[in-house]
Order: sequence, then structure tokens, then C-alpha cells
Amino acid sequence: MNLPILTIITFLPLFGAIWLLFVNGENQEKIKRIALVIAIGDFIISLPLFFKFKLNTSEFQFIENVSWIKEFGISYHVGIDGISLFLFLLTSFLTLICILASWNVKDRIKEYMIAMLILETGMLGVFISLDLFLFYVFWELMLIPMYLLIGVWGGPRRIYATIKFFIFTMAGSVLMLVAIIVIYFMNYEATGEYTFDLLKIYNLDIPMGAQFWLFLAFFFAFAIKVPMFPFHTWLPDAHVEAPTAGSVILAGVLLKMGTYGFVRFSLPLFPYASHQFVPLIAWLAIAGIIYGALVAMVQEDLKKLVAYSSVSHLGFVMLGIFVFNIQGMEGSILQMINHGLSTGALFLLVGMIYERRHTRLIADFGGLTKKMPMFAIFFLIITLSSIGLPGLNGFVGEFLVLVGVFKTNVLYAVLATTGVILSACYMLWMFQRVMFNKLTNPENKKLKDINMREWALLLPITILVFWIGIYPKPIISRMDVSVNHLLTQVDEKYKITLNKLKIEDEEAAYAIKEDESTEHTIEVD
Amino acid sequence: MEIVIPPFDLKSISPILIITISAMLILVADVFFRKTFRDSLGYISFLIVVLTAMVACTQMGKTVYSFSDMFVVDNFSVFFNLIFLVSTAIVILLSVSYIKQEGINYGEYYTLILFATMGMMLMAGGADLLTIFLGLEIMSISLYVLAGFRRDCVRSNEASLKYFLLGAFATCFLLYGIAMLYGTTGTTNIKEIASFLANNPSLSNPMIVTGTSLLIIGFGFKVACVPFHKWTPDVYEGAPTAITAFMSVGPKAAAFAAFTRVFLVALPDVEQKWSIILWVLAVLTMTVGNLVAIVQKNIKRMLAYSSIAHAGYALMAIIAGGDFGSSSLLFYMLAYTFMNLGAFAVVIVLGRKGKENANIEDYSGLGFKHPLLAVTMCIFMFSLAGIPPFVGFIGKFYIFSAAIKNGFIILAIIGVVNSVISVYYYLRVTVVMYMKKPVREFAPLSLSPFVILALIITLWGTIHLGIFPARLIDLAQKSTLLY
Amino acid sequence: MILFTWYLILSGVLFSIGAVGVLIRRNAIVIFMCIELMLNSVNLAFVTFSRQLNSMDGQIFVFFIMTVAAAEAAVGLAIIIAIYRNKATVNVDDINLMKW
Amino acid sequence: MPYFFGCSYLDLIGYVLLFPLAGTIINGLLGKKLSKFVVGIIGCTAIGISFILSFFVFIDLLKLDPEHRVFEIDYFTWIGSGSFEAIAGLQVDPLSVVMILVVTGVGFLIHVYSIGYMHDDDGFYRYFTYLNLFTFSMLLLVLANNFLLMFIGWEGVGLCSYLLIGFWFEKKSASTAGMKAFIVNRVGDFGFILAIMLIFVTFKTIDFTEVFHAAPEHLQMGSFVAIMITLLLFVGAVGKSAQIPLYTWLPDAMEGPTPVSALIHAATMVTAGVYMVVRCNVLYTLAPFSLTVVAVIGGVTALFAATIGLAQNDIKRVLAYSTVSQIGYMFLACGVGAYITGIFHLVTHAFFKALLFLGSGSVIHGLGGEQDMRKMGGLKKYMPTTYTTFLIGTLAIAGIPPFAGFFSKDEVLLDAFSKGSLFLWALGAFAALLTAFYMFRLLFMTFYGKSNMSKHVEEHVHESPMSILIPLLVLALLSILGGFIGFPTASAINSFLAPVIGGGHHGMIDGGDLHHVSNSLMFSMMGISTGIAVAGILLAYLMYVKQPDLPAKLVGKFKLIYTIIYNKYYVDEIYDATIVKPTVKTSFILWKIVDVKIIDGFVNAIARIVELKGEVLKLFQTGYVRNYALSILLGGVIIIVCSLVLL
Repeated sequence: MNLPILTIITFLPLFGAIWLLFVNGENQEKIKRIALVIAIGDFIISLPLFFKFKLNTSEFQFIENVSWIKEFGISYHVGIDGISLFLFLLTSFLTLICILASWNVKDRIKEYMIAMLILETGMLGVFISLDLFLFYVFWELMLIPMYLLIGVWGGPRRIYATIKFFIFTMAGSVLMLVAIIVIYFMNYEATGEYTFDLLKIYNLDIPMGAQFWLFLAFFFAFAIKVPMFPFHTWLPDAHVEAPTAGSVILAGVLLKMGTYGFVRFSLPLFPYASHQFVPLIAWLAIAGIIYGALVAMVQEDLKKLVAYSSVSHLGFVMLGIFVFNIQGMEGSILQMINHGLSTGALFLLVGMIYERRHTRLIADFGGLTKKMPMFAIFFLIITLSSIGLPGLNGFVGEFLVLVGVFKTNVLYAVLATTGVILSACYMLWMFQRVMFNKLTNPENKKLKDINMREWALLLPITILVFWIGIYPKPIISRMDVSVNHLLTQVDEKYKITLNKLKIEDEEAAYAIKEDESTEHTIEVD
Repeated sequence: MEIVIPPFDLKSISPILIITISAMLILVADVFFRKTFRDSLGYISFLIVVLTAMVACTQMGKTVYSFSDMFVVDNFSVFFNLIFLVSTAIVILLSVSYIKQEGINYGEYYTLILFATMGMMLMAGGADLLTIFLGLEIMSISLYVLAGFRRDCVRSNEASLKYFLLGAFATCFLLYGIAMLYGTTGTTNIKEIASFLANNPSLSNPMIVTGTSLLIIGFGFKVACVPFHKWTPDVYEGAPTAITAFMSVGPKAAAFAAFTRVFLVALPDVEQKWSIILWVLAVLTMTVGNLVAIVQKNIKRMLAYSSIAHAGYALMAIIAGGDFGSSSLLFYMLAYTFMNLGAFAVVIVLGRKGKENANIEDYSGLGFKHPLLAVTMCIFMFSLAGIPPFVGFIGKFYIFSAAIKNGFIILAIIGVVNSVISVYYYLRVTVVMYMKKPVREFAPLSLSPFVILALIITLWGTIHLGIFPARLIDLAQKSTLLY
Repeated sequence: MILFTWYLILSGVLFSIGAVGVLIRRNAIVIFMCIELMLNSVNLAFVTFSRQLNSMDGQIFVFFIMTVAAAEAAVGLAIIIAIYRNKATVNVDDINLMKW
Repeated sequence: MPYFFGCSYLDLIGYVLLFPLAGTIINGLLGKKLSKFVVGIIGCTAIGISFILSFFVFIDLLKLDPEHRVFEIDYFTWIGSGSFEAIAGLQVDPLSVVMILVVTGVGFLIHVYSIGYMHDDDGFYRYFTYLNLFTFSMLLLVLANNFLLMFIGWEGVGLCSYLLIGFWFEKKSASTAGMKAFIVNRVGDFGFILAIMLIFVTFKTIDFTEVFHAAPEHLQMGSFVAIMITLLLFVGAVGKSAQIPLYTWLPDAMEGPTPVSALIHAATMVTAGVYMVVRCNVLYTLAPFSLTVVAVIGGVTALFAATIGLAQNDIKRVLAYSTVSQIGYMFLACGVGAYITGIFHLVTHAFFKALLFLGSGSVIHGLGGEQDMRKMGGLKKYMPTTYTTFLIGTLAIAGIPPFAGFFSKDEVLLDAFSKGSLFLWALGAFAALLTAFYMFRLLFMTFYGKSNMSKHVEEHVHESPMSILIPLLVLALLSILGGFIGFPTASAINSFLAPVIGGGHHGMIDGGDLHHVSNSLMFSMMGISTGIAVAGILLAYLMYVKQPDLPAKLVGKFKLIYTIIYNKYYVDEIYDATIVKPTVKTSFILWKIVDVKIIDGFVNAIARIVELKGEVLKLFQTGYVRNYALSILLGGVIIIVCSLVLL
């Protein structure tokens, strides 16, 4: 296809943001409409990717490769494969949802929408970048609008939260920058070519010692973003203070960048180190699963609860990635999408009652089902999806992850599976306290059920929730080849390194032998 | 005895000549035709600078040694000349209304700025320590005056005095260092020093080592690296804002130009020693600059500390050395020129006569009162913090790459960690602008077409060069030192 | 003939005296004079080296230094006068409005 | 009409599922706008059609050769990832047919019953939606042809149970009970999921047929893997079927509407565990140790729950404990290898327990919601039909011939004795005694004696409407006749289900037939169990009809034991104190200490330190020129010295 479709999709929101710059800020309706049209348009033109995606090739598709900074070998190289395809689509979908969800933002709507659209460009860019430098640029770029979204339109402690968010993420990612540069020069030494092109760097065989440090540098960047225990503390704060749409994007897309980074970069670039780090990551992931769930259980604030539940869910994703088999990996990718949908929806739902009641404390609610039956149904479905009820989306991903984990390490699987119990505990307990029981708080008696706009927000997500739960094949089949390719790639490189290690050992042994023999000869002499 | 008149290669110093002559003409014009020119001196100097820049551009691509090898025109110096001229031009744009508002609209203001620029160009093109010293002094003396240009303002006086005393003090060290090098090598010419050192054991010679160290003190003072940085915050705070802006970019770049040329061309054989010293200084500079910047309340002071920190990053480029190092320095300096001048431009726009409003808290709520200005400021702040897609990011990236390429990975890591710390105080400005309620009424902005032009240029530089830096990088790579 | 080293030692001593003077004196003008002293010690060093090496470069350098010192003196004194006008003191310890 | 448009009914098995699902969707989406009548009709019709279809499926299956009574149909690949594949496919074999007949049959009756019972409830449509969804899930559970699909149904019924227990969500106890049910079930699911994964890893497939086919070759008799698989599966079964130690949710589940208790918490869902064990009998047979565990847990639960049942006063709770106890019997049977007996008891239990629950519902309905037996009494005259049917049910559960329960329970005890041990038999037998006792205690307290009803209630007591009574009558009939499908020596269910047992590997596994048991043993066992039942009944008669003050005296005498039993051995409290509270407390500590204090504290401390450093370093900037000059000089000296000396 000659049309640079990825570029169009990625930069259309930016174009929209620039357009909005020139719209009079007083005209709120117009601004909202423009933003919505851009988001809808973006989503619609991203849909063909799904249908035109070729299932039988592991190559990247819809590739565009233009030299950007020739002097450094930096190119605007974008493309998607089965791994990024869905995250890409999820991003355009969730942004659309978010813009619609922000309809009631009154305060400085223009800047809000601009930030939102720029954010979309940044996020989309992250998922399509096939150039390390480009990736890093997008990775950092989306920090700014997110930072503003939380900081300007957030709750009372927004400044603390947003700075924490920014600095946490930045602290992780600068080390990655150093690592990227190191890889760049390593590649130069190996091939004599200055390039940041990921596909070329994939062929690079990084020495084991270096892999360790480089992996660690990437690890911090991604682990903070995921966020893995114990780097997660920015998340609850950021979620609680962020406006609804911010939370949705944060949970739905931003966190996935971390896990995506592991899949796209850490694994294929440092296969040996990745294998070496499995115990650490697995234990952290498991700790995250259990810890996140336990802490979520005792939260008093709905958003915080959902935030900690994200820590738990993302633990599954991490675990799935680091078992190096197809079920784990596909489960993880699917789980990324699922988490994006269900947690995103949870934040939407929380946002809806927050808009009505201006509180998120669980204690302030109770018995809402009586007043908001439709809301209750959606809430229930999403809650169950988050719990991982079979037949809904959450289960498929979670189960695949667990199968993958089980194949490699039973203990990990057993511990991770406890998350299944715990998730039911905190979600249902929360659901009970919010939706069930007697409606006692007089404030809640005036609550209105969801309106048309909110229907429009929740229905598509719910449909997807069911679709992925019941018939995930179209999704899994699209990632199959890519995931397989990735795993083979990792495996082959890992084996090469192992062989080298073996040879080195043998050589060392041989050298020792030789030493002994020479000593011997000396003695003879 | 035959008297040979050496060739006068005036073409090689044409930019300097133009600036010098026009600076003097402006002085004359101000004295004799004050009425006629009063307001137009600014435009005239701006045009002169632009003209000089065009002339300077034509010098690109060739290497000419002139005046008995005392002066050199090579891509390195041309590139630096362009940096100086760009910064001077922008500062003149910022000054036109600023000095009027401050009531210091005297013709010698422009003359001094032009002289300072001339000094910088001399420094960048100096192939002899004497030329470099001369350039340095011409630049410094002009700046001493400029710093105290608001002569009825005590702070300005104080800034001037401090700058002057300490500057002269530091110059003595520089000179003593030069003397020592001269004493050992018998020459002050950079190339000759280099060849002398290459042929003689230099590392064990205490004179050379001491001389090198003394040079570090002298240049270190000018680039404001810790522990010779202490004048910076005070002078930056007290000087007229436009001059602060000027000082933070042009003279700093000039000092780096001389620093780089002397250390990379003349003293590569002592690199083993000075690179370690500079390594420590760079780390100290970055760290102290950033840490203290965090607790600043005055934005000019904060920017002063930030400029100290940036000097630390730039030092990394010198330490890294090689083509990559010097080209990254070139790029970084230009990048820094744009973003820092931009930030100061916003500070100037928000200032009033007698009331600078330079406390960060004064910016509360700016984001809603003057959204465009706030966005502009945000962009500069993010760029200074090194966040893509702005030019500051590419600059830092370039420098870190250079450091890593030459094996200074730990230095690079310290550098990036520092840039995270720096994020904190840059963000605070944006936090105040966007996330705090206004604490005061905003007076109408002191916007004039010139300031707007300056803002547009700096914005363009910050954004455009951030997204499409390829050509500039190409240029910088072609402008590395020609040995 | 006196050894060159003595001149150099003298120059070093002068430089040190100047430097210490800068540190311990409070009057701006005296400080400035100490700086001048340091400059002149540099001059002495240059001239010494020049003699030793039989090269004129050092002496030329000295001329430049002297010129520059003169220029500095002019500017410096003007600055000191300006501050004296505003603050009626040239005690540098009283001149610390800006700190931290 | 064996063939439907030329195709076998077996092909239409999907429709058995489809109708309840359609009912769910229609009622769920439109129910609010439809009248209660229509909603009820839709709900019942959906299940009714399902039942009829099931019946024809059954007939069609019967036509097949007994050895080949397996029909599988695959619809689509549900999850396929690498070598892992879960197909959305159904399997019809004698076992699943028995189950779907029970589910749809009893389910249909309860749906009909619900129309009357729930008539005044605002959430009528919601109720029927859930109920239809439940039926769908339950059918999926029993029809699935692989473990994972079964797990959908497994969780689906759990969800419906959750929703229906908490149906009156405004009642805190109800919503809490729902939650408890779900979470406790999740604990079981934990085992189930692990079991599925272990099965996949072991057999590379999760398809029933393939797994059971491969099992005997793959797994050694009594091998560790076999034991693990079966034990983990059993953890799932324990959760779902409310066995020790995960039974506590079931009594609480009585917060739901009574028909729900009848359908979900008596007849169908809770027996899913038994179904699962029987379905996996091939695996269990390979793991004798697991079988022992199953048997012991079943037996102990049977007795344990029965003792609790002795002292409860809530009519539904007594029934709930009796359910726990009866399921214990089923597991006991399975545990000794008599899988078919387990299923047999499951079927009869479905009949009489549904009957009992519906009967109690009728009572509760008649009394306007009263559930405490101490406030009932003498209802015989007010509600004769209910009484009669209830009596039949009670006789059935007590094991009086020729009621359904007699045959099945007797067989369980016989198997426990002949294939298990005396100990297991003793557990069962003693539990049977207690069962007879507390069930008749319930009957007597409710229908006999003098009325303890309040005036207000007494005035309004009435016999229930027909929609309630008809299901009662049908179920009563089934409770009388149901046992004959497993009539000793000519057991229809035995021969029908036999092919299921052993997964086609005959000879290896005893198909649960009883022919090797001598007739004398069989008849003497029958006599003994009948005797036990009669003894229990007489005891109850003595205590609650003849000498109504005796219980109080006994209570006074055995105060401690009574208190313990009355408080259900404090199991809930123990769980609360040892698991729930510590977990919550730990979580609080994790949050408030680890998260806020340690991790965040660490982060904030770094920020603070950075800032403090800035504050300190700032102080060096004194503002004095001489000071600055000093730092230049000092710095210079240090540099020179270092470069000269150190470097």
C-alpha cells in the first residue's frame, strides 16, 4: 500500500490539535466536536489495519521508512506486526472513548482536547516505532500531555501526583536512553553502520556482560511504566488525581507501553539477560499480583482500588511475557488489551458516579443499583471481566498466561493463580459496598441512571468484552505468526549465546589443562 | 635589514571588522546624532548583525590561517560565530523595548553588545593564546559594563562589581597559565604548543600540568563551572534581563569555543590529566547546578543555576573529545542558545519597569491569563529539561552519545540522572503557570514586534531543530576541529 | 647573572600576595589593586620567560596585558564609582544583596 | 418424532443451550418493558423447550449402541494459541444426558414455581434472566466436551449463584452471602484452573475424550501427576459442592429466593462437583489416594453437616446443611469408586431436595416470609398439599422405602461398605440416622404441634397457588418413583451410565455395577439402613411430638455441645479469625506501611534529600565576593595539587 496509513493515523490527532489551537476557546461545543470528529476519524481509518493485516507473515506490515536524521542513522521507520496491531487499535479506540467521556469537562476544554490529541499521537507513535530513537522520542513525548492532563485537570493533590508521575517515568527512561546509545555504538562496532533501526539491531549479538546492564537499564524504564512492584507507587496517586479520561488512558494505554517495551525490545535484544532475569521478574510479578490485590482490597477510594488492581493485572502480563512460550506471550498481549478495556471501563464507570456525586469514597455509596440499574449492569459486566470470568475477555488472557507459566514453572503458576481468588475478593467486595445494600445516603437518592452519551461509551467496550471472551480467534490468530517469530528469534539468539558460553567454558577448561600440561613439562625438564 | 610587511588577510576577519567598525559608528552616531538615531540604533545593530552573519556564512568550508597564524577561520569558528551572531541578534531584538522600558536607552548599549560579540568571535577564531586572551578581555570588559548598565540600580551595580572583580581575578589565573605554557614551550601559538608537546614528554612536566590547570580555572570561570561558578547566579540576577540572557548564551559559548580549541588542539597530549579533572568538574557542575536550582525562587537565578548545569553537560562534550564531542558541543550550544534565550524572552515580556516579576510564584496562573505565552514558556522549559521533540533533547542526546562513544558511560549516566533532577525545577515553572491559581493581577505584557520576532525565532529554533535537526547536525559534523 | 628561577619565584610570590590580598581586603579598590598586582606578577613571569627563551612573544604579551589592565582599571573604577554613588560604600562585604 | 427435519436430535444439542440463552437475552434486554406474565412465559418456555429437546436427545442416544453412545459436535475454536486449543464443542453421552434431563426437568419445574413465588417482586424480569442464564451455564457445564469450556459453565453457574443469592441486594446479609459464595467458589476454582493446566501440560490437550483415552497409557496407577490432577480437580469440586472445608457459603446462600435455593443450591449447581468427579472418573481411578480423600471428605462432610443440621432453626438452613450432607454422600460413593451410585444419588437428591426446598418455599410464602421454624407449627391444616408433598420429600431423604432416597442412599451405604470400609459406612450410616432425625424434626416443628405463629401471620396463612403446587406435586411424584431407575438388581441407570465409566477402557475399571455383591448382603444392608431411618424418625417423633419439652431439657444437659453445634462449630468465626481478618489486616499493613511508608517514603525521602542538598549547597552562595574568590582560589589550588600529585 502506498498510502502512508500509519503516519496518517498517528499524526491526524496532532493535526487536530493544531487545528484546535486556532479555534476560539469560548466555543466549547465546537471544540469538543472537532476533537470528537478527529478521534472518530482516526479510529475509523485505523480499522482497515485490522482487516488488511496479513496473517501469514511475521514481517512488519504497513511499513514506512524515511530517513530522518541521516547523520545518526535515525530513520522514521514505522510498521506494525501482530503484537503492536492491537495496542495500536486499542489506543485509537480508547482515545475516542476518552474524548467522548470528557464531554463534561468545562474547564479550559480547548487545552484539554489539545493535550488529549497530542497524547494520542505520542501513544500511537510508541507502538509503531521501529527505530529506537523514534521510539524514545514518542515515549517521552507523551509524557508532556499526560503530565498536563493530570496536573491541570486533576484532583486536589494533582501537582504532587503529576510530578511524581513525570519524574518516576523520566527517571526510568533516561537510563534507557543511555542503553539505547550504547547499543547504537555496539551495533556500529559490529557492522560499521550507524543506525537506530530496530530491525537491523535485532541481528546484533550483544555480549553477555553488556546484556546484563543494558537489560537492567531497559528494565527500569519499562518496569516503572508497567508498573511492577515495587515501582508502582506513582500509579495510585496518578490515577486518583487524574481526570477520568486521564485515568482511562493511563490504565488503558500508558501502562501497556511498559509491557510492550519488554516484548518489543528487552526480549529480542537481550535474550540471554532476559532469561537470566526471569527469577527476579517472575517474583516481582507475582509479588505484584498478590500485593496489588491485597492492597486493592482495603482501599477506600474507588480509583485507588482500580489502580492497585492494575498492578495486580499487569503482574500477570509480565509473568506471561517472561515464560518465553507462545501461550504466555499471546496471553500477555491479550491481557494487555483486556486490561485496557476493562480497567479503562472501570475508570469510566467510576468517573460517571464521581461526576454525579463528587466523591469516590466507597463508604459514600451503597445501594446504587436501585437508582442506576443500567449502570449496575455495565458495572457488573466490567467487574466480572476484570475478575476474569470465563466467557468474558479477562479470562482468555489470564488463562493463557497461566497455562504458559504453568508450562515453565509450576510454582509461579500456583502463586499467580491465587490472584484469581484475590481479584474476586476485592472487586466483589467493592461492588457489594457500592452497588448493593440499602441505599442510605440521602445524597445518593438523587442519582440518575446513565444517559445516552454514557451508553455510547460503555456499549462498545462491553461488546468487545464479550467478543474477546467468546471468540478471541480473530485477535489471537493475528498475533500468532508474529509471536512465534519473536519467540524463535529470542530462542535462537539465546541458544547462540549459550553455545558461546559452552565453548568458552571448554576453552577455559582446555586452557587449564594446557597449563597443567605445560607445568608438567617444566617439571620434566 | 629588510622590512617585510606581512600580508594582511582582512577577508579572514571581515565579520570582526564589520562588527567593530559598525560598533564604533554606532557610538559616534549616538554621540553626534542622538536625536536622529535614538530609536533606530537597535534596528541598525540588528541589521548589522544579520549582515555579519551572512558574511560569516560565506566563510564556511575553508580553513584560513592569517596574521601570522594568530587567527584562524575554520568551520568550527564560523559555526561558533553564527551562534554568537544569532544570540546577539536575538538579544538585540529583546533589548529594543526592554532598555526603553528600563530607561537605559543609550547608544553605547548596542556598541557594547557588538564589542562583546566581536570579542567572542575573536575567541572562537583565536589560534594563539594571545588572541584568545584579547578576545576574552574585550568580551568581558564589555560585559562588566553591560551587567551594571542599570546604573541607578544597586543590584545591577552589585552584579557588575562582582562580575568585574571575580572576572579580573580569574583572568589572572588564566594569564599565569598562559605564561607557564609559554615558559615551557616557548610559544603561545596553539599549533606550535601542540607540536612541542607532541615531541616532548609533557605529562611529567610540572609547568605544563600547572599551566593546564590554571587554564582550566580561567576558562572554567567563564563557562561557570563549579567551583568557579559562584558569580553566575548573582550576576544573572542583578544584570538587566536582556544582558543576563546574553551572558547565558553568547559569552558562555565563546568560552567553550576557546576552551575546546585550546584543550583539544593545543593540549591533547595532556588529556590524560585534564580529562580526569574536567570529568570531576563536569559532574560537580551538573549536580550542584541542578540541586541548587531546585530550591531557587527567582526565575533568573534558577535559570542561572540551570545554565551552570548546562555548562556541566557541555563539559562532557569536551571530555568526550573527538569529532563527535566537538560537533555535539556545537550543536548543543546552538540549541541552548535558542531555548535559553526563549526562556529569558518570556521573562522579559513579563517584566515591568522596576518590577521584574521574576519570582516563580509570580507566574501563577499564567497559563490561563496568557495561554500562548505560557505554552511558549512550557516549550522552552521542556526543551531545557531535554524532553523530545524539542531541540534540547537532541542536544543532550548528542552529547551523551559522544560521551558514550568515547567510553564515558558513567559520566553519561550521571548526566542523565542529573537531567532527571533538572526536570523537577523546569516542571515547577509549568506547574506554577498551569496548576496554581494566580496570586496577582497580570499587567499588560511588554510585547513589542521585536520581542515577538525574538520569540518566534527561538520557538522555531527550539521546535524545528528538535524535529528536523538533520541539516544542523550535518553542519556541526562538518564543523569539527580541523587539526 | 641572577638565575631565572628567582624571577619566577618573585613572580609567584607576588601572585600569591595579590591573591591573598583579594581574599582578605574589604575595600573594592584595594582588591582591585591586588588584582593588578597579580597581573603584574604575570607580566614579570612573561618577561622572564621571554628572556630565558630569547623570544619576543612574551614581551609582546606583556604589552597586551598592560593595555588590557588599563582598560580594566578604567571600567573597574567606573563600576566602583557607580556603586559608591548608590550605596556610599566600597566595602565589598556590604555589597551582598544577592545571595543563595 | 425421533428425527427432526431429517437430522438427529443429537445434532440439535446446541439448541438445548440456545433456548435458555435466548431467554436470558430477551428477558435481560427487554424484560423491563414486558409484563411479568410474558417474562415468566418466556423464561419457562425457554427451559421447557430445552427440556423437550433434551428428552429427544436422550431418546436418540438410547437408539445408539451402548458402546458408542457418545456424540460430539465442535462449533469453533474458542482459544487457540500454539499447541493449546480449547474448542467450543459439546459432548452428549449418557452422563451428560442424565444431567441435562435433571437440569432442564427440575429447572423447568422451578421456573414454573418461580412465576408464582416471585410474582410480587420488582426484580421479576431480572430474576428470570438470571435463572435462564443459570440454566444455560449449567447445561454448558454438563455438555462441554473439554475442561475449559466446562469451566465457563462452572464459573457461569457460580456467577448466577452470586447474582441470585444477592438477588435482594438491599439486604446486606444477602449481598454478603452472594459475595461469600463467589469467593469461596473461587478458592475451589483455583484448584480447578491449576488442574486444567496440569492436564494440558500432561496430555497436551484438554478435550475430555482425548484426555480420558490417553490417561491410562500416560499415567501410572497412583502416580504423582494423577494424584495432583485429581486432587486439584477435587478442590474445585469441594468449592462448588460445598464440602469441608469450603462448605460455609452454602448455608449463607439461603439468603436467596427459595426457588433459587432449590434449583441452584440443592438440585443442580452444587452437584456439579459430583458430576465433575464422575466425568473424570478415569483419572480418579488412576489415583486411589485421591479417591480415598474424596471418600473421606464426602463421608466426614455428610456427618458433620448432619450434626449441624440438628440444631438449626431456620427452615432453609436445615435444608442447606442437609444438602451439604447429601452431597457428602455422593462424594462418598464416588470416593469408593461407585461413580454411578453417586450420580444416582445426585438425581434422586435433585428430586427430593428440590421438592423439600420448594415445599419450604411454599411454607415461607404462605407465612409471608417467615423462615424460623420456632415460629411455625401446625401448618398441616393450613397447607395440606404442601404438607403432603413435603412429607414425601422428607421420607425420601430419610431413606424410607420405596421413596427415591431410599434406593440411592442405600446403595451409597452398600458401596461404602462393600468397596470402602467399615469406617466410611459408619460415617454414612450415622449421618443417615441424623438426617432422618433432623428432617423429621423439621417436619414436626413446621407442620405438627401447636401453632407458634404470630397473630398477624396466622391470619394470612394460606395454601400456595397452583403454579407453586403443581411443581411440588410433580416433584413429589418423582421423589416417589425416581428411585426405581436404580432399582437394585435391575438398575436402569447403572446400565445406562456404565459406558461412561472407565472412558471406554472396560475391564480395567469396575463400572460401578453391583453384581458382585451378594444379594444377602444387599438385602441386609437395606434392612439396616431402613432401620436407621426409622430410628431417626422415631427419635424425632419422640422429641418433637410426644414430649416437646424434651429438647429443651437435653439442651440444658448438653449445653456445651449444643452451643457448639448451634453455632455451627464456629467454623465461620474460625475462618473469619484465621483467614479473613488476618488477610485484611495484612493488606492494611501492606498498604499503610509498605506502600505508603516504605516504598513511597523511600521515594519521597530521595526527593527530600535532593531538595535538602540543594538547600545546603545554596548556603555556600553567601553573596560575599571575597568568599567567591576564595572558592575560585581553593578550587584552583586543589586542581593544581591534584593534577601534580595525584594524577
